[in-house]
Amino acid sequence: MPIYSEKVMEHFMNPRNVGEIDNPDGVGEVGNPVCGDMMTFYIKVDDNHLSDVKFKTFGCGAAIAVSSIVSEMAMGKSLEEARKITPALVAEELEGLPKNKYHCSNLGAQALNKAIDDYLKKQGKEVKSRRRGKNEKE
Amino acid sequence: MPIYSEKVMEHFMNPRNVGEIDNPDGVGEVGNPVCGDMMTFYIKVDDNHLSDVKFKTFGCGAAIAVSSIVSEMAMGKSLEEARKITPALVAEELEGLPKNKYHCSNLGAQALNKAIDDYLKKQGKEVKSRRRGKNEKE
Amino acid sequence: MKRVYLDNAATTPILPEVVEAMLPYLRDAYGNPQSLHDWGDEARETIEKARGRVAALIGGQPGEIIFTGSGTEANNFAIKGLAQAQQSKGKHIVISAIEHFSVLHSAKTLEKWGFEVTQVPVDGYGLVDPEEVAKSMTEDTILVSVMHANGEVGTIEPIAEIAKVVKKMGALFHTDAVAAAGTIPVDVEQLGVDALSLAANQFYGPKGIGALWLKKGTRIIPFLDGGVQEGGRRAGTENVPAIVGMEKAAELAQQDMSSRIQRLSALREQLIADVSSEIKHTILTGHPAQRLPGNASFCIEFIEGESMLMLLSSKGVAASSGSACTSRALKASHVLTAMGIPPEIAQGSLLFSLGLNNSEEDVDYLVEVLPPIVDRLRQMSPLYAKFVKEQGGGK
Amino acid sequence: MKRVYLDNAATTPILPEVVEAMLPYLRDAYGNPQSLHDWGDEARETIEKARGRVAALIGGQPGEIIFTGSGTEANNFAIKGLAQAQQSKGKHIVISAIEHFSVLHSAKTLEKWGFEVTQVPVDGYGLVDPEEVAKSMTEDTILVSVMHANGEVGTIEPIAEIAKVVKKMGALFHTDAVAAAGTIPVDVEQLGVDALSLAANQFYGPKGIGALWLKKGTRIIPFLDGGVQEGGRRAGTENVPAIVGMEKAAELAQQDMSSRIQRLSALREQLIADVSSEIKHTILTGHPAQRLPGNASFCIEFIEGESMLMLLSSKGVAASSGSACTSRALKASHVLTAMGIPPEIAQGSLLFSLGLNNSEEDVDYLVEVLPPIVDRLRQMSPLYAKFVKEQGGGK
Ligand SMILES: Cc1ncc(COP(=O)(O)O)c(C=O)c1O
Ligand SMILES: Cc1ncc(COP(=O)(O)O)c(C=O)c1O
Repeated sequence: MPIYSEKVMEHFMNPRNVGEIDNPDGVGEVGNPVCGDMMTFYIKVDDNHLSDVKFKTFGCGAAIAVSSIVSEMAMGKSLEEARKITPALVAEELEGLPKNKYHCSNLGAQALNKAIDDYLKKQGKEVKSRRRGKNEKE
Repeated sequence: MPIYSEKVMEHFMNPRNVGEIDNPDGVGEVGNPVCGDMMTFYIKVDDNHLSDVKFKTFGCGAAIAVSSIVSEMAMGKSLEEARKITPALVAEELEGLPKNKYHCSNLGAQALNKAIDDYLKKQGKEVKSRRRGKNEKE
Repeated sequence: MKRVYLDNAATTPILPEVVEAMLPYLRDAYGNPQSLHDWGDEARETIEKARGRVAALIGGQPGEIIFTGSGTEANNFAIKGLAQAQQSKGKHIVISAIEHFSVLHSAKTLEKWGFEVTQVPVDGYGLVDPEEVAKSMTEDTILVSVMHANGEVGTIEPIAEIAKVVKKMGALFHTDAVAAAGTIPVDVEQLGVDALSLAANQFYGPKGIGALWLKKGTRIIPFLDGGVQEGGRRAGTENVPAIVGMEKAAELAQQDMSSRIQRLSALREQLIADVSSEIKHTILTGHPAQRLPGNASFCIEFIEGESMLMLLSSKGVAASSGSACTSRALKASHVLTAMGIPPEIAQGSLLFSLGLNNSEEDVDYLVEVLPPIVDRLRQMSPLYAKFVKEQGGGK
Repeated sequence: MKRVYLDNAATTPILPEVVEAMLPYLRDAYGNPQSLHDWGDEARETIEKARGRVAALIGGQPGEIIFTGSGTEANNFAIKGLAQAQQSKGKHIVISAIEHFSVLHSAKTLEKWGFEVTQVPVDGYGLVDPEEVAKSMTEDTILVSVMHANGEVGTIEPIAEIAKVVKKMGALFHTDAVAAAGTIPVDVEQLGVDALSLAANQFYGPKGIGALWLKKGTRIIPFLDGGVQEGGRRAGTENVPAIVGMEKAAELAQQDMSSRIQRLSALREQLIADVSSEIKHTILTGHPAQRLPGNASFCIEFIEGESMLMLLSSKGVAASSGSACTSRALKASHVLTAMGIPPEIAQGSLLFSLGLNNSEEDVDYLVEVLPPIVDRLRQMSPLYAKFVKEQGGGK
């Protein structure tokens, strides 16, 4: 009786969208290695939609599978839709998680949200920067 | 691993001298069924020697084997020699007894001693009786 | 020499199917259920499946079964663990006077820990009266434990009725079903208990494995402290082969229960009838009808149990006795004593417990060898001599 | 697929000779050692013979061995039973910080019962300093328990030295030798201890059987209350087949010990050398020399243990880890923590424990499959990415 569902195992063995994005539009980092898991999500946004999502994860099998499925669920979605990816949805999509691993599904959703926050913040910044004519320099 | 030695088993399976003596010269009864074991020894005395020893015993395997060996050890002995049959000697003769069965070897020696006491008491009585001329009547 | 095992109350043989079921787990499937790899996964799956089957035997849910190392451990766990978990509510415990030592002595330990224990008496059949239980309970009573069936005299207790009065008074109710589970129908729902002990070696499973069924939501303090096995409630590497053996034994017991009961009860009735008619001055102990199917327990007057066992053994027959001489402490069975049997009668205690590998022939053989043994010991017995004299004198 | 079991610290396979020795007692010789008949006599003889062999393994006397249902039970029994027996003399207990949970949590229970417990720290190798033990003891100290060897990091403690300081201070000394007995030479006389726990499933014997060796004359309060088995010190029907299994395993362990140690140590050195050279940023945990022959435990930096185990498992390799993610409670191993290993490093814990059925090929196979697994996880790891950037930046 493996502790994980087949879906978790499949995503763990073949995680989608592993990696970093050069010049990402947003980055979200949650957790820390002291607690056990750490995830970094990178996003590219095109026309208010997630045109690319990548991640790096330090952690258990669940953490890796959660990262993978969140990246897959988010890919192509509008920012508003992507915000609707809740921990419960993540766990459901993975056909369940052991009780003591639920926090991993939280982390995944949080990391994505943080990346979106980061993008929006940068957007605000960039808008502000543009006003200050800073963006043109780059 | 039987709890009893071969010697105990042999005496238990083939106890010597079981029974009563009609008109015994002495009778000794010890123990009681409430405590678990009860032994009655019957003796015949000829010329200060035990010419017959018989017993009846209610009790465990050890009690029966002890009775048997005590009767055997006592048979033919002078009263003084018979008195020297101690519980320790009985246990030794039986090639050992389980710890919690030592009291049985006590009982055997006691019963024999009581029978001798009884004989001596009766002897005294009879002497006394003779003096009162009572014995002649019987 | 013919060998007849009539001591199934001490331990039953293991059924060949049970040994077969265990073998793979003694040989190749040696994983630890806590391990995170294939060996561990397999072991985990194996014990979870077993949990379901064992639960089914007593009408419980898989999550309510906690495997233990014996019936004794299940009883220690239940009595000590439930009392400790409830001690803020009260410190009074009620047990019956005929509990197995594993309950009785656990309760004694609780007394040392500051709990108060009341023993409810039994009647001459060994029956506990639910009214007596009710009377013995106080505001402070947190736990009552009455055994389901007594292995020594066979009496089956009115557990459902006792449970009703206990629950009404708001205490927890545990039953030691070690002698009952797997032998007679036991259903925790119908019984209305909170906790129930069972052990595999009482129903043709292996030694070294028992279980505590604990009603969902019932708090208990672990007895064996350590790792997180059994949901953190019983530490120690799970005994996978033994658990599988218990599973198989439970499955077979459930499947064959009614036919087993029918067969054993018939043999028992034959044995009781024959022994009673062949041997005078024989008393049947325990309840005549409400008794375990294989249990035929007697007191044979004027003689002592151990010497009967030894002579029976010399004829190849295995039985047991509650006489003082057969106990390490040289005390007559507390069960017989609690039933009001006088000590000199209790000394003649003789228990035959029939099992699946006994036949009518075994009973016939017993009835052939027993009377001469009794005769021989009675001829040796000063008590019998007295009795005969008194009888003779009475003529 | 190749299957390589490198988790012998969790449980060892049972040797075929051991299973063979057990079979008769699972099949025909099913008697209860307490019974007064041939079946009982045989069972009693069997376990008494076994007691002698198990005692011989650790240099003890047969009468000093009390069989238990597990190593966990032996530890619960020792810690709780010795403390309770000594409590009139004092209420202070000393244990090491790296004890197995069955000692650690038993000590916690003692705290609830009003005892005081001091944990002695260990150094970076997991070694307990006898001086530290002496310092931690007071007038009130009645019991000290330090494990013989730690199964997680393999470190072997200086038990004889610790025993000396403990005995000087007049306290009892217990050692949990579950990971040591049957694996390395253990002699209670040379060690100078009062009590010692062992378990068969750590040396190719069955699960569900352990023993407490208790020096003659040492008082202990029973843990399992009930019948008079094991001299009244451990109640419950004796698990005859498992006891016989433990006997056989003990016999084989004693007989083959030096050759086993030689073989396993060589394999272990090969494994440690190869893993350390093939995988950068790998830390060997535990003492480099004073360690169990089969124990090769590491921390692999920048990645986490459970994910390594899962990928190893997909290659047929069984191992274990003390990472937080592999524990039910999501806490990193208290052993690694006590050794001062930072939590993010402890997350990369990976333990290979070699056993008798491992070969050089198994090690070669591991060294072939492990590096790509580590690589793959490091490629996924944000920590590794940071490290590489910092390294790159540092160039
Ligand atoms: C009613 C009852 N409870 C508990 C036990 C204890 O079982 P064990 O000695 O196997 O632990 C027995 C054993 O016969 C029993 O009959
Ligand atoms: C040192 C030590 N003590 C105690 C135990 C407990 O053993 P068990 O879980 O078999 O009861 C173990 C188990 O691995 C151990 O390594």
